[in-house]
Amino acid sequence: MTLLQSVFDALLGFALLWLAWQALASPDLFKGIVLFIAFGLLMALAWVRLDAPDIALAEAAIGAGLTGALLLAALARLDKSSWRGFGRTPVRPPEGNNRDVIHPSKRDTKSAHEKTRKPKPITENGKGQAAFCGLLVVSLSALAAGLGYAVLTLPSQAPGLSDSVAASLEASGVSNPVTAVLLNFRGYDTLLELGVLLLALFGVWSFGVVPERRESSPGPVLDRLSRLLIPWLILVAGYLLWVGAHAPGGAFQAGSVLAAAGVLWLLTGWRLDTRFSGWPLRIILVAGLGVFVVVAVVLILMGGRLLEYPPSFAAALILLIEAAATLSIGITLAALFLGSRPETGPQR
Amino acid sequence: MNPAFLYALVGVGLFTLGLYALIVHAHLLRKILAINVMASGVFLVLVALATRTQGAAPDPVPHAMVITGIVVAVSATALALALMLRVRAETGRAELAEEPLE
Amino acid sequence: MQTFFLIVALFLLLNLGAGMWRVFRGPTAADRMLAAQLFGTTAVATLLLLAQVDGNAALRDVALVFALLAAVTAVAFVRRAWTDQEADHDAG
Amino acid sequence: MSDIHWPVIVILLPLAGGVACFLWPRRSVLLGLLTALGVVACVAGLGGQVVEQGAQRYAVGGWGAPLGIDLYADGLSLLMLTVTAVVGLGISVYSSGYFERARYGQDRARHFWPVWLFLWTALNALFLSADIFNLYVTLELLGLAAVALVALAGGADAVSGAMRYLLVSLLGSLFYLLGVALLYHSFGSVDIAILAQRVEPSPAVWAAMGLMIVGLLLKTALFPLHFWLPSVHASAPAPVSALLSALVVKASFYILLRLWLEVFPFANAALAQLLGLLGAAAVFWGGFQALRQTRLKMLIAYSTVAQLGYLFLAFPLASITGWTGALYMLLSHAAAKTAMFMAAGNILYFGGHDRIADLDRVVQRLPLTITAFALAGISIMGLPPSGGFIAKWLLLETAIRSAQWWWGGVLILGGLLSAAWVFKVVGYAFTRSEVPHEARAVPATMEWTALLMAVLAILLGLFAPWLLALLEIGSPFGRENAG
Amino acid sequence: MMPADYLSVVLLIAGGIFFLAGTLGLLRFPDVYTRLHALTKADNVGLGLIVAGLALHAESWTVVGKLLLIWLLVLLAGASVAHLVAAAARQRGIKAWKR
Repeated sequence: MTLLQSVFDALLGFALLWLAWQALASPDLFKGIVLFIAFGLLMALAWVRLDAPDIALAEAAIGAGLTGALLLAALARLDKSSWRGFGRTPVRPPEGNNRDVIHPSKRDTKSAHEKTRKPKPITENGKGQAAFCGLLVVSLSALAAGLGYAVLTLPSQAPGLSDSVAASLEASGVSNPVTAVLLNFRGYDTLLELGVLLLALFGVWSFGVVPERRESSPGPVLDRLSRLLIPWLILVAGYLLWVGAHAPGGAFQAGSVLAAAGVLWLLTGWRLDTRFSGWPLRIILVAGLGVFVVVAVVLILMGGRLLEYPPSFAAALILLIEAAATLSIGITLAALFLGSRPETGPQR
Repeated sequence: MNPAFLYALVGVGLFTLGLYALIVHAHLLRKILAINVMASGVFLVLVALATRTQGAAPDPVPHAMVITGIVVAVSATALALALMLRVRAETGRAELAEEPLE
Repeated sequence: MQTFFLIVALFLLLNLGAGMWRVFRGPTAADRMLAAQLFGTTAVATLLLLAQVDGNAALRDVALVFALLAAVTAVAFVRRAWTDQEADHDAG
Repeated sequence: MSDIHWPVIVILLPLAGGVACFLWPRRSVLLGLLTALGVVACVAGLGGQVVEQGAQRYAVGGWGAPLGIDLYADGLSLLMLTVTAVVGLGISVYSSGYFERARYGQDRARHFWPVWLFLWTALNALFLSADIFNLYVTLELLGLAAVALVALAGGADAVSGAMRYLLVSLLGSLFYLLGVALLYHSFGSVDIAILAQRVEPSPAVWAAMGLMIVGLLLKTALFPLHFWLPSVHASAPAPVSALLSALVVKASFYILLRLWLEVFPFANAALAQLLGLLGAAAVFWGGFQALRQTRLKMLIAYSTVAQLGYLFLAFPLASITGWTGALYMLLSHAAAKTAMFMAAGNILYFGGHDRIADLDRVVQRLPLTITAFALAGISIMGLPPSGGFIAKWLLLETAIRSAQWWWGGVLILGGLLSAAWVFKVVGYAFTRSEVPHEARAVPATMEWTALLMAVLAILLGLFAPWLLALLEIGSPFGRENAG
Repeated sequence: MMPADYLSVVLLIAGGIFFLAGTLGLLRFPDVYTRLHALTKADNVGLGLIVAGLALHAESWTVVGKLLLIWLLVLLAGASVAHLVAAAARQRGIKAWKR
């Protein structure tokens, strides 16, 4: 049994390294992405073997699912010549040192994932290039060896926080220790992290409005598939949110599954009605962070510290925050997949 | 060998592999993949070492950190991909120009 | 019995390794994507087996998420990446 | 007053402001300016609290380290918060002019405010955090915000710069995070104070130290890891360049300093000497390159590389006076560099270009701006009575006292290099050139904020005793004999 | 071992064989359409058999229900995706293999 497990682990570890290498070295970008998706799948298995089902869920939804969809969509857009030069006119560059903007018409029209040559090293001249690569390989091997040595010399008893977490679990309001850490003990990290997610969206939206993509008609099969799958995705998201209090699951996993529903919906050609893409959408996007901040402020006004939940309310407050966060995470990730700000209706 | 250390070493391997690819490849999409592989490596080290005490339940704190990390990574990836498309739109290439070596 | 489950899981993992060849070989993007689909299903089966080995019910939830998400990635492929323009990476 | 949770408010206020700007884009300028004023007031409140009661530790969620996350405010963090607040207010006022009517349409202004306020949140959270994993999250928040702001400029240079910056920033964060992982698994905590008690040298700790220092140096852009900085800082919109140079690179330096002082006190002298040498190399390389540039913003960006070098001279000197000198350098550079980038922004706004050779008697048209540039130059050169002078004086004093006079030589030569390029620019501002200007009127707010920041850089020399006393609260650099 | 165990062993082995067949089909068949066949038929049946084998060991009916649900979802997704890929391939003019 243990031997078998070791074989399983060794095989998995080897497969991870090999897949990562192939994904990064493949001359065809599309192949690289597919291999990367497979890599994410195996990562999820590794999390399972490491007794981390919470992370396996997150990886299954994000690492193997959403990131893959994001990468595929980006790759597709790399080729769309129609997409170029959107947003602003390059007639007058906004900063003085941008004089030599290449105008859209002059851009070469090569396709993005033509076999992009051999992986192209930084230096151009052949000899220097070989020397550079050699030096790089040697120094990175040294780095890996050093890090490996450092890892192996760690004491075999982990001086972690398991005991403190177990001791305070009672007062945290949930019985899944990972959720307790995420939403209560280290809830402040989570608050900032929702900020990071929202910020990524601000950034993507600030890059300009992309002309609407003509989505071809989904056809009966895709239509049926999405009609069947989307309710299940939403249901599973709700289930993960609910179950997160006492078993693996929680807001991030639920949010990413919800995002998958959104992505599927977008892929069938559905778009948010312009009436809702202004205020209503924005409100939902900030709901997770907003509820978190409001709870924090109310608790402070009631005399507590930042995010210090009274034990009797802790469960309810955590569920409230998680529910809002799930919604926001789901919609934000779906909006990130869309890639740019949906056009709003007639300017308000 | 304790599987914890095995996976931690795989994590170190992924980290260096990603670093190599990040430096060597010019195409931005590959660089973004490389960053993601590196992040997976770091997460693997963080979680694997938490299980190294034989027979004890794993430490949940690194698990929570990694979930935080995964969400940060996907946010950064989304931003990077959008930016890559902007670079492509502005320069016609999905690569960064060589840094002028002065 | 647990050992047997693990053997089957190991067998599936090896199987998955063999399928990798199709990802490399192509020749069309669809072949690669199909192989990735096979990985998804294999991973689902492996997870269900591991759930039984470890007695960890949460792994079935992971399998459930896998099953749902694999479809989304595949649809993203058909609808986005594999549209008319990039015939060039179907060649080899 | 004393029981108000200032540390929390200082973090949550800009966050809420950013969200508000996102929800009401039409009101974003007003909301942004109000938030900026509010944050300044709150930092003052926190300052009062720290001055009155000494260093503050705040257990988020009431759990306390190691289980929970602690916030910690001492003299050092207070000083960083204050710099951020002052520069931040200046940048907010400047941006309200710059983005509103400039070539940036209405749309761009809307995107600026939420991201900028999130960046401010990240900075405040970073300076207050006592938890190395929480610091990682703030670093990512900071990095993504900075990247989004750089890309606001549009155009090939800015977008490529932003992309390069994003990759560098993520790479640095991952190095840092791997270090965090090793430290956590060595000592079972991510709280700086607890780590400081438990830490003892081991291969894992050395590895963590190496990873974290390299990651943070990459973000701080110490020579030779500065390769990404000039193009990014030069291609960003002017107020963004200002805040990148003045604040963002300093944030990773701040983390490095904290770790160096508390978690890695056993780091040996050779490493400190190496950092000092790299700092010296940065001073010369940055100064030399600045002199060679033909674009004003590029010149200022290279000067940032040089000025960052000074900060690292404190490592081999390793005494309280030395650290204080470096901190004072950071402070005055923040004010002076903000003023310089604002001045450059004004010139660009006015003339449509920033070619130094074609400045064409711009002094007649923008006297306030050129005054601001010259005053900021005085501080950068380190002439009395500016803040830069005090900083260099403190560093020089330590160098001589610890019999390492050669570091003093670096200070003086670096000052001469700066003087050379400042005079070059000011000289061209008085000279006639072939190419006429586009001559667009520069909003008065933009000129005045530039001037005010420059005056502040000079006045910092006069406030020195007061600020130095502030820095000693909670003795972040250890007691006198610790150096 | 209980009789149910024997049955479950048989089911699991059969499932494994179907997965193997699917992989072999993926590797050996000549074009994308035939490979689609091999794959979707084989791995769905394979998963079905494994689910059946595991269901015999399930501790409760909810677990059986969840196992079935997973299988049905994979079945649905697999069939639809196969159809979509085939349609897309035909639209792109990828020729079907002829003997």
